[in-house]
Parts: sequence; structure tokens; C-alpha cells
Amino acid sequence: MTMGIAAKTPTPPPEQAAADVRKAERTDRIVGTVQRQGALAVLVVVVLIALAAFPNFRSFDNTGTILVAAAPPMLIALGMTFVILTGGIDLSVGSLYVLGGVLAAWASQYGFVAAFAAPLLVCGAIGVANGLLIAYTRMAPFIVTLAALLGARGLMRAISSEGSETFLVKSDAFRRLGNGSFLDIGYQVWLVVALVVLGMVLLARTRFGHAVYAVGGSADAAALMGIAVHRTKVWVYVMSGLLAGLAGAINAAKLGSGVTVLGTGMELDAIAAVVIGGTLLTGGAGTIAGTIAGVLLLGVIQNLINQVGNVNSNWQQVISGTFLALVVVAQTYLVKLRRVS
Amino acid sequence: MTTQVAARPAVNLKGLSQYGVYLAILLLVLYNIFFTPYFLTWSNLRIQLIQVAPIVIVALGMALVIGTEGIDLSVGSVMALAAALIPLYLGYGVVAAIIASVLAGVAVGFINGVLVARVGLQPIVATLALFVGGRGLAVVITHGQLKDVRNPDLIYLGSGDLLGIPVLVWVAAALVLVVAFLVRRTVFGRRLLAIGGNRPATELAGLPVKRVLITVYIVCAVLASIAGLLSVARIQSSDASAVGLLIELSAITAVVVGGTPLTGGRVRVLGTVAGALLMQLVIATMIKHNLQPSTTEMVQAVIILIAVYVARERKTR
Amino acid sequence: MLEVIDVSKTFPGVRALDHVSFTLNQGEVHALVGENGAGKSTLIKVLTGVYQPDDGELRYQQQKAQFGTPMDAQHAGISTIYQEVNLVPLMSVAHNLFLGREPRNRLGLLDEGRMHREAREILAGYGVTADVRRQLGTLALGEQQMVALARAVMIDAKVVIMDEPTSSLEPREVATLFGVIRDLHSRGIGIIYVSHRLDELYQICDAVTILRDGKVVHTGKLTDLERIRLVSLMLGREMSEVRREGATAFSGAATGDTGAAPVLRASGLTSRTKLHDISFEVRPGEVVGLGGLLGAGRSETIKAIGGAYPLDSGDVQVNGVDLKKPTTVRAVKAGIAVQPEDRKAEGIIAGLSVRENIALAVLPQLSRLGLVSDSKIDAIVEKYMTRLRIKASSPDQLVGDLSGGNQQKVLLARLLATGPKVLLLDEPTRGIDVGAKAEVQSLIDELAAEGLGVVLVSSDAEELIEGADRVVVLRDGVVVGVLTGAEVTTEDLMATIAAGGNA
Amino acid sequence: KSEDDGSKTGSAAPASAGAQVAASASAGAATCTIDQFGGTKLDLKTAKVGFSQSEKEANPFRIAETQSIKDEAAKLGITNLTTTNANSQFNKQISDVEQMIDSGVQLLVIAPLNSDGWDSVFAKASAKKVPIITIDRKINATPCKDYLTFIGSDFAEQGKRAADEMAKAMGNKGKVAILLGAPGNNVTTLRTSGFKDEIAKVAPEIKIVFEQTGNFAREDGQKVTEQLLQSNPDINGIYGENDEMALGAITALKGAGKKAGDVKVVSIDGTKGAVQAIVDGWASAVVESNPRFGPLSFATAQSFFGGEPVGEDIIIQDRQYGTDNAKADLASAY
Ligand SMILES: Nc1ncnc2c1ncn2[C@@H]1O[C@H](COP(=O)(O)OP(=O)(O)OP(=O)(O)O)[C@@H](O)[C@H]1O
Ligand SMILES: Nc1ncnc2c1ncn2[C@@H]1O[C@H](COP(=O)(O)OP(=O)(O)OP(=O)(O)O)[C@@H](O)[C@H]1O
Ligand SMILES: [Mg+2]
Ligand SMILES: [Mg+2]
Repeated sequence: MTMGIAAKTPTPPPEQAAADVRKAERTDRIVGTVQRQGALAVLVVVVLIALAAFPNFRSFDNTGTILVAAAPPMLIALGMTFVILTGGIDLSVGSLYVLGGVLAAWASQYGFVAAFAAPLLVCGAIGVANGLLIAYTRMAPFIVTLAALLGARGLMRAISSEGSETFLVKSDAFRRLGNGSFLDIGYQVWLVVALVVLGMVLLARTRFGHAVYAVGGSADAAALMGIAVHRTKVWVYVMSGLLAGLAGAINAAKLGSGVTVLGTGMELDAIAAVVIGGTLLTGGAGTIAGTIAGVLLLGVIQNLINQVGNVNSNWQQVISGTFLALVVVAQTYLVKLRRVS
Repeated sequence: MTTQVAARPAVNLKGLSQYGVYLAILLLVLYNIFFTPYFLTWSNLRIQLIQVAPIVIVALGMALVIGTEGIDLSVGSVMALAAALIPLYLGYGVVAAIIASVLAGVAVGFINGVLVARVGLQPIVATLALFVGGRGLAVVITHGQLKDVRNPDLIYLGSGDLLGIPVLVWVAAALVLVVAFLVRRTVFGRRLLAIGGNRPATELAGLPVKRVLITVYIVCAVLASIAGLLSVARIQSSDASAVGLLIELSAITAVVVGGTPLTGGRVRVLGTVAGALLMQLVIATMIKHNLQPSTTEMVQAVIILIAVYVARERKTR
Repeated sequence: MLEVIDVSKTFPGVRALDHVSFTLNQGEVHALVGENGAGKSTLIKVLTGVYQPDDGELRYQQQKAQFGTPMDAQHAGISTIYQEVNLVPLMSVAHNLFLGREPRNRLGLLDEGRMHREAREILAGYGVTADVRRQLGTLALGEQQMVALARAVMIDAKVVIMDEPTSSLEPREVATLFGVIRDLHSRGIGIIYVSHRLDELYQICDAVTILRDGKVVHTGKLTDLERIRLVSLMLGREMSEVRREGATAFSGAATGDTGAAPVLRASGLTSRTKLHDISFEVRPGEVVGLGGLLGAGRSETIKAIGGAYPLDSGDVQVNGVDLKKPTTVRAVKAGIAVQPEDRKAEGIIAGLSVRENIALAVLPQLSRLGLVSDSKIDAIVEKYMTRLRIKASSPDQLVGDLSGGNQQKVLLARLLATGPKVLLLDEPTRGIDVGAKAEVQSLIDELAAEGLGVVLVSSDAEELIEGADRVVVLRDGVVVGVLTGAEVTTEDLMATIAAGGNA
Repeated sequence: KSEDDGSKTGSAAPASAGAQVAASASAGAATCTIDQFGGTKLDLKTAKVGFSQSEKEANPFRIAETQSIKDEAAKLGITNLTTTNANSQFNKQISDVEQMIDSGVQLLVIAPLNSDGWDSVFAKASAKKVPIITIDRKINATPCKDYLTFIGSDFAEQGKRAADEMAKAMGNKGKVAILLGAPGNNVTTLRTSGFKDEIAKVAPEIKIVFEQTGNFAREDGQKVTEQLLQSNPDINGIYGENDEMALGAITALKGAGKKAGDVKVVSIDGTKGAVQAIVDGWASAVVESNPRFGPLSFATAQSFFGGEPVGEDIIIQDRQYGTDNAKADLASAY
């Protein structure tokens, strides 16, 4: 008996199969790019519509307002991106943001440097505590940072007479940082741009950045490959804490005081921005560019709702929620396309 | 639990991790007995039970969702939606109002479930959408108006007694039993835990994973809507902008402090009740001793950390 | 060069290593063997700083050593390929290869260009030609294993440790691996080699250490040790007992009833780029093998039939009834049971008990009005635990705490409990020890004899040849041949795969 | 169908009822003219006006406030009115206002969420000479320079009046508990200090034994009061820093089996529910905090743009409800 190979003509022939694979790989790449830049694509579309529909949107001032308003959320989302890339989450950023602002305003009486040092030290320390607990006790990031959310808010209230005392910014230099500008673009925006670029380089072009991806992709594998998993985790929470504190500080500089009634829900906004930006909540994949697009998208949407004017405050939230769902569903659909092909 | 006899300190640690919450409650109660006037009275106990009831009910649903390795941020918004609908339908009687609010729960749960099970969104993001939009919708429905509720049947639900125990507490206790029964004795419960343990495996084993997931989110939202209804009955007014605010965090805390891991595959129903009770007692103690919010918040943070540290999962492999 | 003296390691409830001493000499390929759960991987993890020993001492290059983390061991020149492929699937191939030791430019930033170039060059030497910028997870398992190997050998290692490196390699890749090992050997590098495939050990190892229940039961030159004696030492059974069994536990007799109507008929299965018009049928009592190299689409075929892989077109019929777009739910209802390839990720539910795992798929039958009946569950669990000889301290033990073989049996028990008509088995004996393997194989025989249709996927050619009555050979998602009757031999299988390859 | 259908309790009180009246300014009080402030005269009708609300229109005070601004604008024929709502997020309010300045509004009416933190807004507004009228809550800054004027109540004074009523109701002795507003809110701070100072002055025999936050919310007010009644069963008076918390407290009192009048309840705001509670005998007095800012705001703006001097601090007269007038004035409560 002969073998049954020839008996059946394989359909399609292997050459075509190979061509199919190549084609699939190409689609894969295109879809992958769109998926990664999905937030940017949506942002571009929304901005184009806004430009056409709202004359005010076009103004330079309005753009400046959007960017300056986006500065603190951008810093927080930047830190959150690192945290989420390792597969974690940081709920404490909203509280740290308020705490940072109060500390900066209080410390500004001792000068410009103190106004930065105080929030960075305290918020950084809370970040260290978050990181150590998460890395070394295997407690869930969600719950550790939830406790930090409460703790930091308590601390903020404790130093501000239960929130009733608002420290005014005493250092003029510090105040200028909040409202001054260079080339008509606020100092804050420059600072954020610098930090974002730094973050991008850190993530894409350093060993630490790759370690972040590896830890999020598979912590066990990373450990076995000789990556210092615990240390990487501690660092991302420290970064997140520092950035949240810094965001609070520059916001205090802008407002001229350590406002105590800020920041509720800030952490969820940051998470939403990161996820809209295409970063997987499970960690291991995502980009800072996506996060930027995510933050700006949320900012622009807010701006547009105001441009429409007179939208009932409650409808605003319905619109935001719906929009969030649509964007995330679109993202997921793109990712799925990619998996199947 | 492993029945393997291993006479090692590990057993003690395991016991501690399982009974940590109960121990903490015991300690807190002891403290209060000695240092808080009028603590050991029936009326005080009654108040604590009444206040904790809505959180327990929401936490039960949350525990189920967490058992499937999910999370539901939208519970507070569901409570608001339920609250918003009640005054609209109360004119037809209390039953109509209950049906309307529960249906709101079903609808939200269905949307959450579909987003998670079919679309494949991560639970935290899927439910974030309704967390943001749901309350807005609720306030839109009520035009932002707080509505007083005067229907005696509904008020009975919120502040009446049955055999000397508040109706609210009866309802919560009954729901605890139902959920405990659901988890321990029903096919649905076992499936839910299996999904939380290993979703791809459960899918390959031919279980209707999507249906179970959607059902879990519906159950969670319905429980939240019941909590919303009872809150309205208790406050005797419906305020969509305030009811259930931040309850998702209280509920998640109760579940986790009660020893249910966020990684799914296990649900501790009684632990969840204990977790809610512990947090309630902490807050009550703080209020009774007239402490400031800052102190209350910091103490809560520490207690959450300790409770979760003690109850945390030991890595087995 | 690397030795441990009197090392013990205890996990909650298990003594994984019990006063173990082990020595690796310079330039030696040292086999480490033992049943599942004997402690091989644990020993390796102790050697490389993943675990700290409870007591005993570690010596490296004649000096007392202590590795706090895998990184310490790496820096000292000990490089390891762990049992499960331990790379990061979401990162690119090049990034995986260089993770933690990426080339940097003068500014201290990573030099991506150089990294990609070097990665391409290095991997070409291992027969991996895929784009190094692709996500690692999109590569075939074998290719991933080769990347792990390249990574391990890349550093200037003095010792290379390999924990079951061949369990997911195809023959050609195994040959490449052996080439690498010989090369390392000639450069005087010490190698520790763990495998359940005894042939391989005799091909390349010099020395052997046998572990049983965490204790060393033998150590010495491999050539001095008869194969049968090795097995008996490993299993702790008498030689005579072991001798009776052949290479596999399959009877080899065809059980298929050639006249009967097929219980499973798959026709024209097509799915994007993975499967192209795959058709075959299985008759009751028949074991149909799916042959082919890694990546040929065997797993996809099986999953597609079980409803777990999306199909663009094609039909699946069970006993003549069309499934109409199979879903997992529908497939199980129709009597198809799938044992997936990746036991941990898609098979068992590690956090649930043996009892829950076995009963999982049949709960509706074991319950009334949605309420489960404990007595019915106990009955069925008892039945399968005895029948499959599942070793567990009790039905309530967590499946994750069982050894690999027993986990596999629990998984089979779950499938059998559904009362299937067809069993689809994907690598049922991968990574399980000789003893358990034999048990699983004879079980497959028994089941076929009882009239079940079985589809068997195995990368172990011997297992496929002895176990299957008929072998359908796949390549690149296309059926390239069917071996029947006397053609079912290793030579014919290889020829078919090769011929397909030349087409 | 709602419970109220058929009975139709009038939801919107006639616009004229309960209109704000400015307290007569003391002689020599600072005023501000358009020349002092800088900027140009213009006709309010065609001007672009922006209104920034701080909290969601989800409670009677905010609803009435926003509605009053909108109604008055409509009445005056101001067509170009933009409203925004910060949803209690301070940073959003800042960018809302900045955005309105960018879009060229010529008059800003702001209900600030917080009294501090307006530096960046003032910088922008003064560059464009946009006058800002802050309503209901004052901003800590320089009037007639950073902003034009403040129209609103004196919160400390409200607390003081509540204390007077409480002292009267309790017969100058007993134990009183305070349900504080949201922490960090300066309304809370002022209503607390005003109350405490006055109690210490007029009725030193009244002891303040308990202070816990109820976050200005009814449910929290109820919960805290329930705890309070357990730990301090001998309490004689409850001061709610807003009506919502006081109503929550009343529900708690009912639940604890107390009778109307057992515990004296005094609160601030003057919502319909609270005034009704006086009629029912559960509350003793309610100090009004009038939310109908529309007429006074636009009248002030009109005189300002018309070149007349306007006061830098326009404190409105808040009414008060007690057992004597509650029934009669119920209809004009909001
Ligand atoms: N982290 C852990 N926690 C608890 N028990 C463990 C852990 N790691 C291993 N064990 C147990 O220690 C014993 C030895 O396991 P090990 O992985 O070393 O076996 P092995 O010889 O490599 O088996 P296999 O051939 O299946 O890979 C087993 O009983 C296993 O269940
Ligand atoms: N889209 C994909 N994403 C992730 N991995 C993929 C993808 N496509 C293919 N692979 C990998 O390719 C490998 C080979 O494919 P396949 O499972 O079809 O091989 P096989 O013939 O079934 O071999 P075996 O069963 O012996 O592993 C898979 O093990 C899988 O890891
Ligand atoms: Mg092993
Ligand atoms: Mg496969």
C-alpha cells in the first residue's frame, strides 16, 4: 500500500497559505498601529469636528486653557501609566494630589525649593510605602492604594485643620511658575512636556523601562530572567506618588493656594485616560503617547461640552459615561481583530 | 481547604487569616464595651445593624462579582437609579416602585455583563462607564429634585420592625442566606467560582461562561438596586445625587477585608458580612468618641491594611 | 564546579527536597531525573537563587555561595532555562532575548538598532528566522523555547541548566538543541539536563542523579546504569515489574470497528490562515492520531471541533448530527470532550478541589432545580478517582497541589464524567512521568475499547504510532496524508511529514 | 406616576416670592465704579454673560440659584448667557471660567466652590477687564480689583442667628450637638464659628458635646444622629449646618422614638422641607440662606455698567422661619 499523501490534493496549496500568512501579518501590523494609536485617531476626529463646529475652540487662548488644565492630570496619568504597565493600579493619586498641593502651599513660606521639596518628600514616601507593601507582602495593589487614598486624605485634613485652613502661596517665584509663560505657553505645560519626554525615554530606551514591561507581561518570567521585580514595582509606585505630588504642587502654584476640596475621582479619570490610550489594565503593553492622547481627549470633550453651553450638569455626566464606553468598546474591538487574524 | 494533616505553624497562620476579621470585631467590641458609654444596649446594636444593612447587601453582590475575578464600580449609580425611579412609580403602590427599581438593576447589570462577557472589556473599565453615566442619568430623571417619600408601606420597609427586629435587617439577613446558599449549594455558584478560578478552562469544559457572567453582574446590580430601595425607605426621601455615593469602595473594602481574594475563585459570604460589620464598627467608634474626620480616615486606612495583610493569600506555588 | 550539600526545602505540607546532595563537574552533562513532583525543579530553583534552602549549603567553584535572586546566579555565570517557557509573551523577540542586559549607547540609552541586528544574527544560529520585532507570544512554542535557549547560552555562562527543554520541541529543533549542548560541552561548560524522555538522556548525558520523593536515590555515570534499572529506581518499583511494560503502555491492537458509522465527522474545517479544509472521521472505538510538526495546526483543529476556536467554514457532526457552528457548550452537549494542550492555563482549575474539578462539567446532571446534590457528586467523584487511580490525600485536596500526572487524570476524569462519545486529547502525556504516562496511555486504550472515539495529538512519535489506529498528518493547517494499517510506523510518519514539506 | 400626582404641590414658587433684599449698606462702606475698576460701559442686554455654578443642580439651593440667574437673564432679555457646572470639582470650575473668559464673556457671575485658589482666573480676567460678581460664597481677594463685588449672605451671621434661636428654644441650658457641613468648606467653618461664639456669649450654660460631619447630606445627617442618640441619649438640641442634615436628624429622632420637640432642631437654608418641619413641630427655627441671586446680580451689573457705584460687599438680608411665621411663609420657601 502506498501512503495516502497524493490521494488528497491539499487546498489551498502551501504557497498560497504562506501568502495568506504574509497578508495576515500585514493586516496585523496595520490594525496594531491603529489600535495603539486609537485614542489619537479619535482625538484627531473630535478636534476636527470641534474646529468646524465651534469658532471659539479654535482660539489660541482656548487651546492654552485646555493644555494648562490638562497639566496636572497629565502628570498623574503619566505615573499611572507606569503603574498599570506593571499590572498594578494606584488609587491614591487623587489624595496625593490634594495633599501635595496643600503641602506645597504651606511650604512655600520657606521658599521656592521648599514648595517642591515638601510635597515630593511626603508623596514620594507614601509611594514608597505603597510600593513596598505591594511588592513584598503580595497585597493587592487595589486595596493597598485604597488604604493610601484614605490615609493621605486624613493626613491632608490633619495638617489643614480638617480642611478648613487654606494655605496661601507665599513665594512669588513659585506663584509665577503657576501663571507665567514662556513663548506664550505656560511654564506648567513646558514642565509637563519635559517630564513626558523623559518618561517616554525612560520607558522605551532604558533597562528600567523594559523591566516595567516585563514585570507587567509576566512577573514570574521577569523574575526568572533576572529582572529585579520587587524593585521595579516599588519604583513605579514611587514615581506615581512623586508625580501626583508634583501635580498637586504645580496646581497649587496656579491656584495660588493649597485648596483642600480637590481631587475626588481624579484616580478614576487617570485610569480611564490610560486605558483609552490603549494600555492594557493587565499590564505589559501600552504607550505614553496613548496616555497623552487619552488625557487630551477627556479634556477636549469637557471643553466641548462647555462650548455647547447650557448642557445640564447631569446630562454632561451621561454624555461622558457613554463616550467612555464607546471609546473603550472600540478599542477592545480593534484588539480583538488583531488577535483573531 | 486542604484536609492534609500538616501539624505545622502554617495551620495557625491559616486559621488567623481566616478568622482575622472576626478577631478584629471581637477586639473592637471589647474596646467599646469598656470605653464607650451605652455601647452594650440593644438600641445601639440595632442602629449598627440598620446602618450596615445596605452596605452588606451591596457587598454581597460585589463578592459574587469579585469571585469571578471581576469588580463592579457601578453599584452606587445603580442605587441612585433605583432611588430615582421609586418616586416616579410609587403612585402605583410600593410593589410597582420595587419592580421599577429592580428592573433598573437588571438593565444596568445586563449592560455591565454584556460589556464584560461578550465585548470582553475589563470589568473595572466596563463598569466605570456606568459609574460615571448612571448617576448622571438618575439625577436627570429626578431633575435634581430630592423627593420626600410618604408611602407608609415603603417607610415600613425602612424603619419598621418585625418580631422586634428591623425589617431592613431581616431583608439583609435573608439576602445573606440566599447568597450563601447560592454560592455553596447551587450549580450557578460553583460555576461562578470556576470562572473566577480559571476562565479559559471553564469555557473549554463547556460551561455557559458568558451566561453565568452576565447573570452575576445582574445579580450584583439587583442587589444594589435593593440596597438603593431600602436606603430610600430608610431616609424617607429619594435623592439620586447622594444615595450610595462612594459605596463601591465600602463594599469592595468589606469584601476584601472579609477574606475574599480579588483574584477570584473564592467567595467568603460570612466574611464579607463581617468585613462590613468591622468597618461599620470602626466608623461608629470614631463617631461616638467624637473624633475628627482626619483621624477616622487614617485609622480606617490602618485597619484595612492590617486586616488585609492578615487575610492575604499565601502564595502556594 | 556547582554542588549542593545536604540541602532541604519544605513547602507548606510538602518536603520537596530532603537532605539532597548533588555535584556537577566541569564539562559534564548531568541528567536529573525523577517522577513528577520528585523535586527536580525545586532543586534547580534552589541552585539558581529562586528559592533559599531551609538548610544545607551551596558551593560554586569550590566556594560557599549564596544566590539571593536569579540575577545573582546569572551574574555568577549560571544560566537557566526553566520548565515552563519563561519569557514575556507581550514583548518583542529581541527584547526578550536581551532583557536585563540590553546593549546601550554612550548616553546610556538602549541601542535598538544594534539589539535587533544582534538578535537576528544570534537567532539565525538556532534556526529561528522570525522577525525579531514580533511579539514573542505570536511565535510557535518551539521557537519560543529556542529563544529561551539562545538567551541562556548568550551570556558567558559557566553552567547551563535546562529543565525539560524538549517537551515542546519538534525533532528538528531537538537536533539543534543537542548541537548546542555538544558545543557547550566541548567548551567545558557544565550542563544540568532534566527530561522525562529517557532516549535523550542516553544520547547526550554523562552522569545522572535520580530523585525520588525529594531524596537522592542514585547518582553516578549514566553509561553504568541500565535503562530499566533507571526506571525502577525512579519509580521505586522492582525491575521485574517494570520490565513487563513496553515503551508505551498501548496494546497496539486496533480497536476500531471499521464497519461502524463514524461517531465524529469533521469536514472542510477552515479558519483564516490557520486551518484549510481539514476533513477526517473517527469511528467508535477508534484512536485517530493527528500527526505533524509543531505549528501544523493540530491544536487548532481539536479546539475548532470543540467549539473553542472560531471557524470560517466547515461542519462538525457527532453521530450524524450537525453541530451547526460549534460552541463549547454545544460541543460538550453533543458528546465532544476536549483535553487542551496547556493543562495549567486551560485545563484544571487549580484553586478548586479535586471534587469540584471532576464534577464541574456535569453539575446540571448532579443537581435538582439548580441545587447540587452532594451525594451524587460524591458517587461520581469516587467512581472516577478509583477508576483512574487518582492519588490525592482526599477529594477535597486542591488540584493545584497535585503532581502533574494526577492533575492530568483529574482533567480526564472531568471529561469522562460528561459521558462523551468522542475524546479529543491534545498532548495527554506531556510533562508527566513515566509511571503516570503509562497509566494514562492504558486508560486511553481502555476507553477506546469501550467504544469511544478518540483523537490523539502527540509530539511523541512513539506514542502516536503505538496509540493510534490511523494517523492524519497535518502541515501548515492542511491535511497532507493519512496513514492507515501497516503504514502506521515512525518511518512512514516522518516520510509523510517530510514529503509534505517538499511539496 | 408619582406620589404627588393629583395633589400637585406647587413646585416652583412664584418668582417674586422671597426675593432677595440687600441689607442697607452702612454709611461709608466701600463702593466700586467702572472707572475705578477699569473697563468699558456696555449694555447688559447684548453683553455676553457667563455663569459658573459650583455644584450639580441636585439640591434645592443650587437648583433655585441657577434657575434664578436664568430666569432673570430671560426677563431682562439677555440672550447670550453661557452656564457651566463644575460638578463639585474645583479644577473644573477654574477651567470652566477660564474657558468662558477665552470665549469673550463680558460679565462673569460665579458661585465659587472654594474661597481660595482663584489666582489664575483673576490673572486672566483682569487682563481682559472682565468684572466678576461672586455669589453666595465670597472669594478671598481684593474687591474692585480682582473681582467686582460679592453678593451673598454672611455665613457667620447665619450661625450666630441660629445660635440665638437655639438658645431661645433650649431655654439657655442643655447639651447641643452640631452636624457639621462638608469638611474643608468655608461655609462649614463660618457657620460653626458663628454658632459657637454666639452660644458662648449668650448661653454659656449650653454645652456643645458633639460635632461630627454630615457632609451637608441628609443620609449622613441621619446616620450621625443615630449614633449620637446612642452615645449621648441626653442631648437637648441639634444644630444642622444645613436643612438637609437637619431633616436627616429628624428622621433619626423619629426612628429613636422621640417626640416632636423633645430635641430642639435649628438649621440654616430655608428649604421647603425644613420650613414644613417647623410647621410639624419637629424643628424650632430655620435661618434662611436665600439662593435667588438673579435679580440682585443683574441689577448690580446694570448699575455698574451704567457707571453708578456699586457696593463691594452686598450682604443680603436673610429671612428667618420660626413657629410664628412658618405656616404663613411656607409657600415662599424654596
Ligand atoms: N512553590 C511551591 N509551593 C508549594 N509546593 C511546591 C512548590 N513548588 C513545588 N512544590 C511541591 O514540591 C514538590 C516538588 O516539585 P518539583 O516542581 O520540584 O517537581 P519536579 O520534579 O520538577 O516535577 P515535574 O517533573 O512535574 O516537573 C511537589 O510535590 C510540588 O507540589
Ligand atoms: N495568534 C497567536 N497568538 C499566540 N500564539 C500563537 C498564535 N498563533 C500561533 N501561536 C503559537 O503557535 C503555536 C503552534 O500552533 P499550533 O498550536 O497550531 O501547533 P500544533 O500543531 O497544535 O502543535 P502542538 O499541539 O504540538 O503544540 C502554538 O503553540 C501557539 O503558541
Ligand atoms: Mg519540574
Ligand atoms: Mg498546539
